[in-house]
Amino acid sequence: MKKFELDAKTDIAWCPGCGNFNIRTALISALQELNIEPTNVVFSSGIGQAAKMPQYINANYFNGLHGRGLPVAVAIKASNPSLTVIAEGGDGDMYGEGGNHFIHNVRRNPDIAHIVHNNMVYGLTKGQASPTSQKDFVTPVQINGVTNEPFNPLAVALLLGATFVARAFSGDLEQTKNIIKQAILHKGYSLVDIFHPCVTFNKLNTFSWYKNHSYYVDEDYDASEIKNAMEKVVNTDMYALGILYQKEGKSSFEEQLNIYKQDETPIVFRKRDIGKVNNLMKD
Amino acid sequence: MKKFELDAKTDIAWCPGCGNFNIRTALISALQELNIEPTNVVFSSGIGQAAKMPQYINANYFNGLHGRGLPVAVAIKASNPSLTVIAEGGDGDMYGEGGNHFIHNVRRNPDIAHIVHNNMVYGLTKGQASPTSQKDFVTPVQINGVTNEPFNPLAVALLLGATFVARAFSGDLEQTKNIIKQAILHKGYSLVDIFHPCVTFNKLNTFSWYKNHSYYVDEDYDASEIKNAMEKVVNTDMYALGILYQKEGKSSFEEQLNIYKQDETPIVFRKRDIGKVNNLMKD
Amino acid sequence: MKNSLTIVLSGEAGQGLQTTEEFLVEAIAQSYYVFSTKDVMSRVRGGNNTVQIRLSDQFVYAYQHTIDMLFLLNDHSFSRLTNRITDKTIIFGEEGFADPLVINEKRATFKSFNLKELSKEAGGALLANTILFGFIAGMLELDEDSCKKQIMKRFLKRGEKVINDNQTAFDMGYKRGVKYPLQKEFMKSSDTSTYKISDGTTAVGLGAIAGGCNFVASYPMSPGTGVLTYLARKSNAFEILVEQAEDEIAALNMVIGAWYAGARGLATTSGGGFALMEEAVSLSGITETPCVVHVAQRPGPGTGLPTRTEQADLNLVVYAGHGEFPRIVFAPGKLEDAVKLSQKAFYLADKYQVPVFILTDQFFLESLGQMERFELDDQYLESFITKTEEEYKRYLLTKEILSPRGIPGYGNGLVKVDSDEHDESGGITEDFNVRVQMNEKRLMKRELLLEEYSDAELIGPSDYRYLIVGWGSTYGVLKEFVETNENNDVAFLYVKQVFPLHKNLTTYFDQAQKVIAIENNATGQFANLLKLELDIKVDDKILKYNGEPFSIEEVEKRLKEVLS
Amino acid sequence: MKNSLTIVLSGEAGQGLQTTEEFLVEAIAQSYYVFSTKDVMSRVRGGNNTVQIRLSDQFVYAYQHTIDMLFLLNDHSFSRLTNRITDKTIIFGEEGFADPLVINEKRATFKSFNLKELSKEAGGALLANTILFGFIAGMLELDEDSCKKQIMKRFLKRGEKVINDNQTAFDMGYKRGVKYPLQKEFMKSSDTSTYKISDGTTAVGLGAIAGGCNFVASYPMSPGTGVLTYLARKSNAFEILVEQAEDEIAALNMVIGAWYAGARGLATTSGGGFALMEEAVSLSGITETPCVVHVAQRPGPGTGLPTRTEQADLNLVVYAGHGEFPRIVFAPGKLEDAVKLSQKAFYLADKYQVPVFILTDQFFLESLGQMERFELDDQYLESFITKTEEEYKRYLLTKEILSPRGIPGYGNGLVKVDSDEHDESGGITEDFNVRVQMNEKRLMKRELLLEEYSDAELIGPSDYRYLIVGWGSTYGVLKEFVETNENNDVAFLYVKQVFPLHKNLTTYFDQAQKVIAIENNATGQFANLLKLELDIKVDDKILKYNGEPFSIEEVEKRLKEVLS
Ligand SMILES: Cc1ncc(C[n+]2csc(CCOP(=O)(O)OP(=O)(O)O)c2C)c(N)n1
Ligand SMILES: Cc1ncc(C[n+]2csc(CCOP(=O)(O)OP(=O)(O)O)c2C)c(N)n1
Ligand code: SF4
Ligand code: SF4
Ligand SMILES: [Mg+2]
Ligand SMILES: [Mg+2]
Repeated sequence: MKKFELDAKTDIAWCPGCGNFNIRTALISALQELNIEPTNVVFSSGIGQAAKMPQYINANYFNGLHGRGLPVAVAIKASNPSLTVIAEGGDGDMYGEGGNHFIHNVRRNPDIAHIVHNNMVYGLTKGQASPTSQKDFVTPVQINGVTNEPFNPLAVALLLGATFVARAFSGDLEQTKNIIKQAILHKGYSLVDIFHPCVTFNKLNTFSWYKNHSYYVDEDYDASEIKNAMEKVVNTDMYALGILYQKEGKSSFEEQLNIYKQDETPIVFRKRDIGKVNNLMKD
Repeated sequence: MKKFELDAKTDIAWCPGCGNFNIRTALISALQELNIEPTNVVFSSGIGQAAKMPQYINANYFNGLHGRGLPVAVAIKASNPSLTVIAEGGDGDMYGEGGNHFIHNVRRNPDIAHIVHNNMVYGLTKGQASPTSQKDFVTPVQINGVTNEPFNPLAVALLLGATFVARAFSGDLEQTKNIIKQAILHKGYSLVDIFHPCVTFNKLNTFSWYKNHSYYVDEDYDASEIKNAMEKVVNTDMYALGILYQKEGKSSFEEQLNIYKQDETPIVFRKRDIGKVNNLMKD
Repeated sequence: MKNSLTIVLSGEAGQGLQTTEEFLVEAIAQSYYVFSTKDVMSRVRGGNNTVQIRLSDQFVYAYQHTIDMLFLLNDHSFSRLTNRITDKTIIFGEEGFADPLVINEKRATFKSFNLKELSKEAGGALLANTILFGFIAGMLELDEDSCKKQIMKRFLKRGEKVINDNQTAFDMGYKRGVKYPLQKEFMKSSDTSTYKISDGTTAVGLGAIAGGCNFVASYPMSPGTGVLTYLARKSNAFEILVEQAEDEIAALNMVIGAWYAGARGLATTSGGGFALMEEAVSLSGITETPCVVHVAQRPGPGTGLPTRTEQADLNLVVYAGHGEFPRIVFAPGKLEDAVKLSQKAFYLADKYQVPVFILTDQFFLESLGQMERFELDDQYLESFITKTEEEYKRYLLTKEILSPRGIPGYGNGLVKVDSDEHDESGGITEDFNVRVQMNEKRLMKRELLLEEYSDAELIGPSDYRYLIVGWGSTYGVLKEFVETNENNDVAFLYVKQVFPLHKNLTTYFDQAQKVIAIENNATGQFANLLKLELDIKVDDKILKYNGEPFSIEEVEKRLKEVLS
Repeated sequence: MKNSLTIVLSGEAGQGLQTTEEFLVEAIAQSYYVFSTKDVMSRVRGGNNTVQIRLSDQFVYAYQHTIDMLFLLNDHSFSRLTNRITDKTIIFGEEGFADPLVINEKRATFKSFNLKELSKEAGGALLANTILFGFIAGMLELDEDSCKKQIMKRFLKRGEKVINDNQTAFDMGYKRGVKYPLQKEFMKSSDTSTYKISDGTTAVGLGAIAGGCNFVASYPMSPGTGVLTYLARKSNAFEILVEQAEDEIAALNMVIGAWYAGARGLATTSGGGFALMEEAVSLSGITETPCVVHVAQRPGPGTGLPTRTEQADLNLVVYAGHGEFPRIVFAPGKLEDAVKLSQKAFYLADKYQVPVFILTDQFFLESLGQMERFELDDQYLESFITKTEEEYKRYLLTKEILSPRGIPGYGNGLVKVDSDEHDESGGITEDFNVRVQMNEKRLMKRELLLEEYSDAELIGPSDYRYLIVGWGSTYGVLKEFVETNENNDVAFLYVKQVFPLHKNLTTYFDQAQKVIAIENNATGQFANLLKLELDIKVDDKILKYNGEPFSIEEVEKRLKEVLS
């Protein structure tokens, strides 16, 4: 059995046909192909259908609160940079409730992979609009259709200094796996927004809708050019898939922390010297 | 006395020399020049030095919680669209604690003016970094200097569909007044980010720093072209001042609400018909 | 326990159990009293969900643990239900759906019932629910015509073919069901058809509309979302502004902004979402801007059991927000009260300029029951907003404690509202005396609120020796208990306003030899409030905190233990 | 009340009052006991701020209302202080700074003292604080040399000229002050110089470092920010990760993430910020991930009085978070305890896997006092993290209640933590029995926590008839009261762990004829906890909620009323 795979008999709480299954397969394959151990991988997730992912993967996880996957992930990584940390959740989770953490953690640039399952709907709570829902999408709450401008996570991430910005589509296992792999390998904050159909609650953005509204960037697409990326991400008629921006060399949050400047030992393995503390008392 | 002006003896709690004084003057002038009454103007603010502004203007106000000026403003406007609603606060208030409301209200496009005093620091709490603080800015909390990428509010607003995006500088009363006036007049969400020096806590971004790092866009600058605006807002070496983007015609949040489609009466002046409610009981 | 029959449908999410439930409850309600509740997993498809429909010749509003008739819709439902099977249980399902060993051991009856095959015969899997409806309707000899009318009504928009197919499927079921030799100890009843069928969600929503609610801002969270969805559905007809907020913090701040502007706003959420609203509750407190929040409880802490029930957020609501300020907490336990108290909530919030909470739970919200229809009063639509004069002061200190509340743009005054401590005109102050005056002014409202206390109801004999006290959703089961209890010495005090508590309540307790608090939580939060506010000592606590509501049998058993 | 002298400096924000305070306190502490507290407006410049420095020949840790010597630094400070002026008060200031009518009426003494002119003479306005320091030092006949050393130390980085100018300015003040015929009824004391001078903020921060705190995530909010700043200042030396979070929600979620990974994290905030953290507190509860939160109280509701003091967030902390789970709340009232309890907080959080709160207030945090230096113990640095085995289960059910806590990347096991109800290995469950087991497991920790209860201290005679009970920052003033009270029948019970309460505490109350609770809030929140947890009835409550701390005179006066 693959080391990141669980027992076959694990009951997976997603609907048959849901794009989450493919994301899971891609994610497990990506992890398998990287030379890492489950004990060194930590998932931090919020609440939602997407956020259940860690339940179905053989690795460490902290399945916390709706919207709060990122702050937890960042703290884990900073406390112990030797871990591979992945923050995972849905579009509502990460861009809605967790929107403030999203924008500010892009700025912080922690070395984590941020995987967002974007089905343009709130799945677990039964079909309300999410920040990425398209205009006029009718739901039990938005009975007259969505009027808000859809949130553009890739563009926001790019603008705020993210050095890895990618979009995947759950329908394509191989590419999704590759993108995730690259995201994990990339140093610094990396965003992977994954389109996937919610077969139960989103009858507008179906598998074929995604298929018809997206395309992969060419092989000769230069992802190191922010101008190219910007052009791609602002286009919401046809959504570009693939790694749209990647730039090496930017220091990560952890690297810039004073505690790790001289000493790479994770703070969780350091000991406080009570003698030194007692000097404070003597001050 | 100007109708938006208060008694001369009002004790203003800002530091002598603070940019907030000029913003106040510009704001009052802008309000005076518009043909509106104080009774029809409502300020909604959070907490901070900037957020004290409504205390010093003769108009209605709701001085709420740190970070929450926007949700309150949007609700006031939607409940009674006949009011002129201004959300006002500092960079910490509006982009830090209130960051989630910022990104999602741009998408919502309420017809309010959003005025943010951007001194690149937390003033009231004595000098910690704000989201717009520059890298390496040393504070009592960021003792080794800021490492986060500065937040770019104008770019984010633009990308998320704002139709009025402007930057002002408190050092220029006349232009600041004009920009605020246009923002209030503009239909839909309008962002005015105002640079101003915090003479007490920000020794890096002083009056002359702002002066030297900004310029006004030319007279022939075409603010209706999003490409132009995008080019301007992403440049953070020299900050462009003025109305950087303005586009008419986009429906506002309130206009898109079903309740106002047939009937413009603010909901606060409508009456519930108990007979109709009783039909529900009969259902 | 009343004469009743409990039919359980057990399948998985996505199999349409809820449709069958709605059909059946409506049809049964024509000639029986009926109560129905769901047991749902936190998933969209699969898993194990059940619906239990209980019918009786008397009013029932409680859940029965033992199953009289069980319909298994798949092969992995049975194991979660075995402790509810008795020798009287009849189990319907495909061969293999139920473990024969268990059936044997329990001496239950198994009847092969191949719904899959029947639906194939009828034309497709989609018809299974309707066949099942027909079968059970037949067994109960419900009126065929009105069942078919229901089908027509439901599928009207889907066209004639769908209607016909479903009606035929219904017939198929019915003619099989009617042959079934059902034994029950009670007769049809004739007076039930005038009742309104409703779940708690609808009752809260309806009450809100009757209270003038015209602004809703919320972030979805089970089980609080139902009220949001209900109000959204009614929003065009009743001119309600319904907005999904970006998070719960925005939701309550928007609601407070709306009240400030003159609207009557509501936020609906559940415990975890409410935890995020607490700073805004405090904002409502100091600014004296009214607000109404519906808090739908589910088991915590954290995410807990998102689709289950509990009553463990009473403390959360009573102590929500930093600093000190008064509030009202309602906890309706029956549908009428959900309507009336939700309505009154808006009125009281407006009149006293305080936050008002409607505290419910998953069990209450998602169970279907009946209520006598009644005429809603428009007294609660009275507005307390004043037109302002030029020198208007929002926080005018008056003998009557309350300051007249103006709204911006209505009159010649300015409405200045501040979350900092403020003077009469709403400006920030650091004057110690003004602080004290304003703090006392706010706190004194508590006494005014108590003048409008929504009285508790005593159910059972007036010469009781034992007093059971409960609040919110335990109403139905405790009422049934005292109404059917053999010893005529137990009464039930149903408290619907749980905070603040009126001192007159103590008289109920004075008479009791023994007081038993029953709560759906692990620490007896309401018993604590009784002690704190009224010096009442509870002798026994019966608590439950596994995520399920109390069943009538459990109440009987556990009360017997403490009453003997 | 002890023999003491209170010197008040009154000016505005930005005039450097704090520098003078620090100079003076350090200098005075060489030969007197000293306590100093601030009264600050919520603004950066202007307004009315005061510093009150109280010196005595005995230990003092309370604020004195009446002013012995008042230094007015501007013309608009006096009006806020008139009720603190007596016929013994000597007022120093420029002509016109104090209202002669008031001085007359109070029969106070006014001494012309033109600091502006003096500083002009000395070379500039910046030297005013040092002249004032010199003047007061002279009056008190403090050791000139050590004062000058202080000046040197402080201005070391600013160069020789600054040092010289300031030393000269000091001399200028000193030689005038020393001529001043000061009358005081007590002598210098010799044993004070071994004490450590500290404010509450430093004590909390130092304790946190001693407790192994190596991760801090917080969002600035007065008066909680001080601890953040303190730890930031020490962060390089002690290898502490200090991060300013984007909001309070992020802060506590980060802290919880850090604990999960194996760090010892702290969040510091005040009431309003803490209100936003409540969902995360509940997360800590269900996941059994430890956390430590410092909650610095200030008057609410809402923004309230941001720079003043109050004890009105006890309920908030005790009932924080949805659902039910145990926690500990410490409320240190003296500096030693702020150190020790902050240290212990990390230890207990780690050991019992619960949230632990350190509840302080503005008055406690920002007042300067003395404490005897003591050796910090490293027992509280003991880590309870286990290295995981392959089949590690995070929520293993054990006889000892606690499950060994592993961290990711340390051992061969996986650490699965869930905010949903979970089974032993951390997977989501909807099994009712497992739910009950896990809920009870969490709740049972309460008893374990009580085994480590941090005992209350009884101050005063052991054969008391009257018992005053207080918590947190009222310690100093109540201690002084019982120590100086003439009738030897009053004792003070200082409770430093306010939740959960140990039943042994009741013995203190058994003996008392009358129990008086004193709290800096309007509703007697701790008195309520005593009733709820220990069935203790408080006979009288003395409450204060204007934003100020209790003064010794006020305590004397109000206690006299209830004790007679
Ligand atoms: C504080 C809080 N608010 C709301 C919820 C309810 N909730 C759970 S999941 C969810 C949204 C799920 O949408 P998304 O994140 O897009 O995930 P999906 O189910 O679509 O994968 C919501 C609103 C919650 N658990 N906590
Ligand atoms: C929930 C909450 N968190 C924190 C604070 C404390 N606080 C008050 S103002 C402020 C920041 C002020 O900075 P900014 O918004 O930039 O305004 P400025 O003072 O610089 O004008 C903070 C953190 C608060 N009042 N409420
Ligand atoms: S509800 Fe939608 S997103 Fe969730 S599991 Fe089902 S199909 Fe997938
Ligand atoms: S602290 Fe800074 S922003 Fe605030 S009033 Fe003073 S100068 Fe202005
Ligand atoms: Mg989604
Ligand atoms: Mg600022």
